[in-house]
Amino acid sequence: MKKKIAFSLQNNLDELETLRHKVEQYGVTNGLPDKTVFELNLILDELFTNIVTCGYRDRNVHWVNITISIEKNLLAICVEDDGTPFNPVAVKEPDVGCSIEKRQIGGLGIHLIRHMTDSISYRRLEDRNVITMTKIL
Amino acid sequence: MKKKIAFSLQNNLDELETLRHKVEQYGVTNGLPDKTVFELNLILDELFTNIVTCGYRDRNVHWVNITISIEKNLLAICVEDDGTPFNPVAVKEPDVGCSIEKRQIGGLGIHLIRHMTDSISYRRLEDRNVITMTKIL
Amino acid sequence: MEITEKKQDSITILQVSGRLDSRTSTELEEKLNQAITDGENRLIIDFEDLSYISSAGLRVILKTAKMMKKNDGMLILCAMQDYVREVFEISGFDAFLPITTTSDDALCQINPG
Amino acid sequence: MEITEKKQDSITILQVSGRLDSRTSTELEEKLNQAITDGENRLIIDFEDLSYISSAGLRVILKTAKMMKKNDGMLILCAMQDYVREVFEISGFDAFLPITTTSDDALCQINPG
Ligand SMILES: Nc1ncnc2c1ncn2[C@@H]1O[C@H](COP(=O)(O)OP(=O)(O)O)[C@@H](O)[C@H]1O
Ligand SMILES: Nc1ncnc2c1ncn2[C@@H]1O[C@H](COP(=O)(O)OP(=O)(O)O)[C@@H](O)[C@H]1O
Repeated sequence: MKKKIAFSLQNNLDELETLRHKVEQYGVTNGLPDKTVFELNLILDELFTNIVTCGYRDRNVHWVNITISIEKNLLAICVEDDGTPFNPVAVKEPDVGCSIEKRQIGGLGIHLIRHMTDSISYRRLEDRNVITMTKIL
Repeated sequence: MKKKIAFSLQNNLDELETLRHKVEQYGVTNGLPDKTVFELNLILDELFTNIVTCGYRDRNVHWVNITISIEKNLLAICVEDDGTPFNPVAVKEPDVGCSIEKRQIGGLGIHLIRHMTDSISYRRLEDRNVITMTKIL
Repeated sequence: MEITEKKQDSITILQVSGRLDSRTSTELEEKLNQAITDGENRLIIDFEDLSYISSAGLRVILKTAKMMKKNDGMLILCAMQDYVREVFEISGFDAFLPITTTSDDALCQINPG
Repeated sequence: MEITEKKQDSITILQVSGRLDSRTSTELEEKLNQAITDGENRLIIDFEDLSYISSAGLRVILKTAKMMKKNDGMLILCAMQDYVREVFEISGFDAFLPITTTSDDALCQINPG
């Protein structure tokens, strides 16, 4: 069993297809339930999409590094990018209980990640953002 | 004397040239010191650049509305956009006193705005971000 | 993602299949804006064959729901798969958006009588 | 923004004029990256004719300064106009970057002896 994978994506939304294939493959190899595969894909999609759309101030190609591993009943997920410093842990929760008129368009990406993981931590290492998450299987 | 102007810029960095011309013209019309014109341009540039680079999740054309006015010795500046909800007042100050090795690349835009204005306030009105600033002349 | 448009009992139904994410959401947004511009103020989105949705998809749905509300119109979503539905629930969208189990239920609700 | 490259006492001097902002900073970044790739580890940037700088410009300068530092190199900025200098000071860059009044001062400092 291949319990750990590491891969890199370019800062381009088309890479979401690569992400999807990697995650699905990982799910099959490790016999993960469909629901876990769906959520793992969503967590990584949200972080990756944010990095691509908000993280860079130049027009260069950048690489986002992703690793996924399983240790006992814990899924460990790590996303690393060289974009502008950004700490998702510090982001305020959106109000998801209000009327449609008051409901804000946006701010749901990090909200979804929080709900689908069991821990999130952030470090800035040299000039890189490193986000580590765990999810109980 | 034309103490108030209002104009709109498309979400495209090339509009920084339009911004510059508007601000310089306004400075000449109202006899503002060069330093004020420089700072006014910088404040608006930083907000506008952030909106263009981080504010939108689609590829459509959006308009950013800017008004500048003078009331007695107070310059009032307002920037309004229909991007994702974002409150610049809530952003943490970067550490600007550390060594070059520790110094983070990024987070300076809002820092500069804070230093060059005397008040900043943020409201979310319907689906728009409205940032109002004042600067004592 | 693929979008198929059909009319039933004079109501427009958009069947959205595949993956609705930041890569594809613009296409759905354009389609929905077009429908609203064309004067539709009752719409059903059928998610039966939607296998994936991210916050980019939610964004488009919320925008559309807000516009419909302003026009005194109605937007109903139907036939969501479990994981997709969970995303709507975590985001609290089920509080203000009618989500029905089948497209027939949606038609009944939108076209009473 | 315009960039002119010249050599003096075997030191590369980049004269940057006009406006350094989010529209133009990529061009400067490319030029600086090229210089570093070419093996330059002592560089002077002459800002005498720079009339404007935003945080996008600071970003490129900081990135370059960090790379030079790693290579045990040296980056000196010189001849800034008052308003430009103020932006560097507010950002605390004057604490770790040598900023001299004239390009001759910069040459003396980078090429002692
Ligand atoms: N990688 C990133 N770099 C910089 N800013 C980010 C990054 N990811 C998220 N953000 C900031 O966090 C905010 C909230 O993100 P999110 O919850 O995904 O919602 P949305 O992007 O829809 O507003 C963004 O609007 C942006 O200001
Ligand atoms: N209009 C905006 N929409 C969404 N997020 C924004 C916006 N403006 C700024 N931000 C967020 O605030 C952060 C800090 O902005 P700033 O101080 O200009 O520094 P930088 O953009 O260099 O990181 C950005 O990285 C982004 O996460």
